[in-house]
Amino acid sequence: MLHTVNKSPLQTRDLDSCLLHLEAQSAESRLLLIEDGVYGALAAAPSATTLSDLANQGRLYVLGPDLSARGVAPEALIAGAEIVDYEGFVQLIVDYGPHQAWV
Amino acid sequence: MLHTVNKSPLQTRDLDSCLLHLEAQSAESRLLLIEDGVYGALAAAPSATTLSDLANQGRLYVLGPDLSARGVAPEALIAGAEIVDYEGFVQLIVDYGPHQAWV
Amino acid sequence: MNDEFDEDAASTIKRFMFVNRKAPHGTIYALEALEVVLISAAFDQDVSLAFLDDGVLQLRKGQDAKAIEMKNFAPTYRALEGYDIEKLYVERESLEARGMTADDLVVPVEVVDRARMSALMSEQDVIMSF
Amino acid sequence: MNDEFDEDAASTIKRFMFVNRKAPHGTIYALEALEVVLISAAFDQDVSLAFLDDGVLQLRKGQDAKAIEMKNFAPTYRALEGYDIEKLYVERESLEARGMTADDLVVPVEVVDRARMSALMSEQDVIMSF
Amino acid sequence: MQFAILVNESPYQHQAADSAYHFAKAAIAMGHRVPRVFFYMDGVHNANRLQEPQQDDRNIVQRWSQLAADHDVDLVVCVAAALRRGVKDEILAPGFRISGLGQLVEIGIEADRLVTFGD
Amino acid sequence: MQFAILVNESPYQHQAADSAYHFAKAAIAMGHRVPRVFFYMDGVHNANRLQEPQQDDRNIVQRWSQLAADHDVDLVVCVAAALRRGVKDEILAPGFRISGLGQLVEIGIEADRLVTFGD
Repeated sequence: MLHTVNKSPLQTRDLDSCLLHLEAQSAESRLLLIEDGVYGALAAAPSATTLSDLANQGRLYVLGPDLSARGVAPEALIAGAEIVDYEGFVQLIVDYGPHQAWV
Repeated sequence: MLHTVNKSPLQTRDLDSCLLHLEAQSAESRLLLIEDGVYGALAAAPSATTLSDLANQGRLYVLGPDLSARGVAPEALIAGAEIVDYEGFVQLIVDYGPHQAWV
Repeated sequence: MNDEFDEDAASTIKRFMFVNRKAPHGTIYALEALEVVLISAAFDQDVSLAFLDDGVLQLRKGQDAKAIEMKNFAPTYRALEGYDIEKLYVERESLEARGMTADDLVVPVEVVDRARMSALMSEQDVIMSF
Repeated sequence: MNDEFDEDAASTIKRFMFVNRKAPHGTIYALEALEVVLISAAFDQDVSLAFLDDGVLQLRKGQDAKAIEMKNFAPTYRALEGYDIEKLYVERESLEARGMTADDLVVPVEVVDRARMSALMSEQDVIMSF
Repeated sequence: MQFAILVNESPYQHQAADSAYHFAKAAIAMGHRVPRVFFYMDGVHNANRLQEPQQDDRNIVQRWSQLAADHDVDLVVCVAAALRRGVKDEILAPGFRISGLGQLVEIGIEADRLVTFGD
Repeated sequence: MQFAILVNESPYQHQAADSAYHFAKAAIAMGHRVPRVFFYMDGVHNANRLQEPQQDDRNIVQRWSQLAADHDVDLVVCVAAALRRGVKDEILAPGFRISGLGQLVEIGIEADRLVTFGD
């Protein structure tokens, strides 16, 4: 399945909860950070440690247009996070759906 | 001043931030929990330890109608939290305003 | 799953999960989620409800939303059984973080741990998150 | 402060603080807060802006909201000086938690620690929180 | 005392409009005045007279209109926020008027307290 | 593939409506189909044709109408959510129609994927 988180992890606990559930799932589940959720992938964010494991497994994606809008350069992200555009978002749902939005 | 927090501390970090700032203020500042913020006053909630100090100083208030709506009995709250109704809310703003909403 | 949008599709049985993660009353999510659940009963799908994080608070006993002039919809969860919606999963860790147990809830539910909740989610065809 | 709603009231000078705690673009709060700030300039009050928590992200350099077809309003913070709005306070702890420093911001600001931010808040007559 | 109230969220979706209303009513019941409620951001949707809530639910827009009629409360909807969201004179409920953001700053200056309700 | 899309928040206030639109456009550009977008909760405000955003901003309602016209997307507004919030036929933009919640469940069954955008 494809999980999306759209809130900043410094403002809400949605990313925390999503990660706890994702860990218990098979390697076929993926996480895409969108909207204010993209701040979670900042190497400097408190969420970096937990997310790094996921990124190293190739299971973490970040929506590029939302990064650009927020002035977050790819170099500021944790290593291994893959940046995708909206077509990449669609493809993730094709490949890994159903979609679970951690709204 | 009178601070209000209207989000559950188990969902967002607004109460955390409010408390860090309130600690640095004079004893004349007060905190009122409203809407989903009232869950923060549950004795069982992770916020209980920090809030207890404030409650012991007589600086913590909880909006009663919002507690009733959510099925939270007064006995479930941390000791020292004072329950007020909407008129109590108004009086707090009269006595301690300006109002800072941690929305 | 069908790649074509054909008339047979309506006869497919899918596993539908309604995921509830928000507290009631502060926002309308809980109430309007319940309205979709009730409608879904008419479609003969395999429907389940998941309550986790602040969503478990939706089922808390003793809610009196009339205190803030709102609709008291908590009793409606008890009506779900009459619509043959019987799979209500509540996450144990979420209850515990709020000092609650199954006894504090308005309906009988199946309390599951987080790992089981995660597994249930990944077995669905359609997830509606509220 | 006046207990009566009289005509003299408009000539009072008050300390107005606009408190910004949300990230830009995910919600409209940052943009519409800035619109009030600009209007407030016409009223000759003692206006200041506070940026804390995710609010510091509003001032981050390099934002290109056109990437999501939204308005690029970050440059407008630079226009505030022309409206004689010069008190921009940014909380140090909030910057640090996001790996940022004053160099990462689109405008010159006064970086203050949390204790100072708390004190500034308590010195205001009117706080608008966005 | 004079209380100005700011509402930044839409009715029904968030409790903000309810809390603001109950606060205003309580203040008036205590002998205070609420000279103005300012509706900003999604708060402008509070002014839409086409609202038809279910029979057993509260009618948020009618409550505001009644409050304005009974206690001379000035219900101001921000013009910029309202245009963006499609709230115009043709769908405005009684007691509401559309005006500029200056009305918010002005009441912030004139009232003794400004109380904010948002999300 | 067939993508059904659910939008639960109002335009402008939250990014949800923007994200949903960009997702739908990308899916169609890739050769997929978006048979229906369902607007629920405050998402119903997306259908209000009275919206007049500023010149330099995107027009969210027009974007939806255009998408419907160009790619045969069924834009359905939930009747119960819309009544409560004052979104009625008289202010409905082209391409939108008001119908029941059953239309959401139905498309959830018929489409290959349901994608949700909310707050």
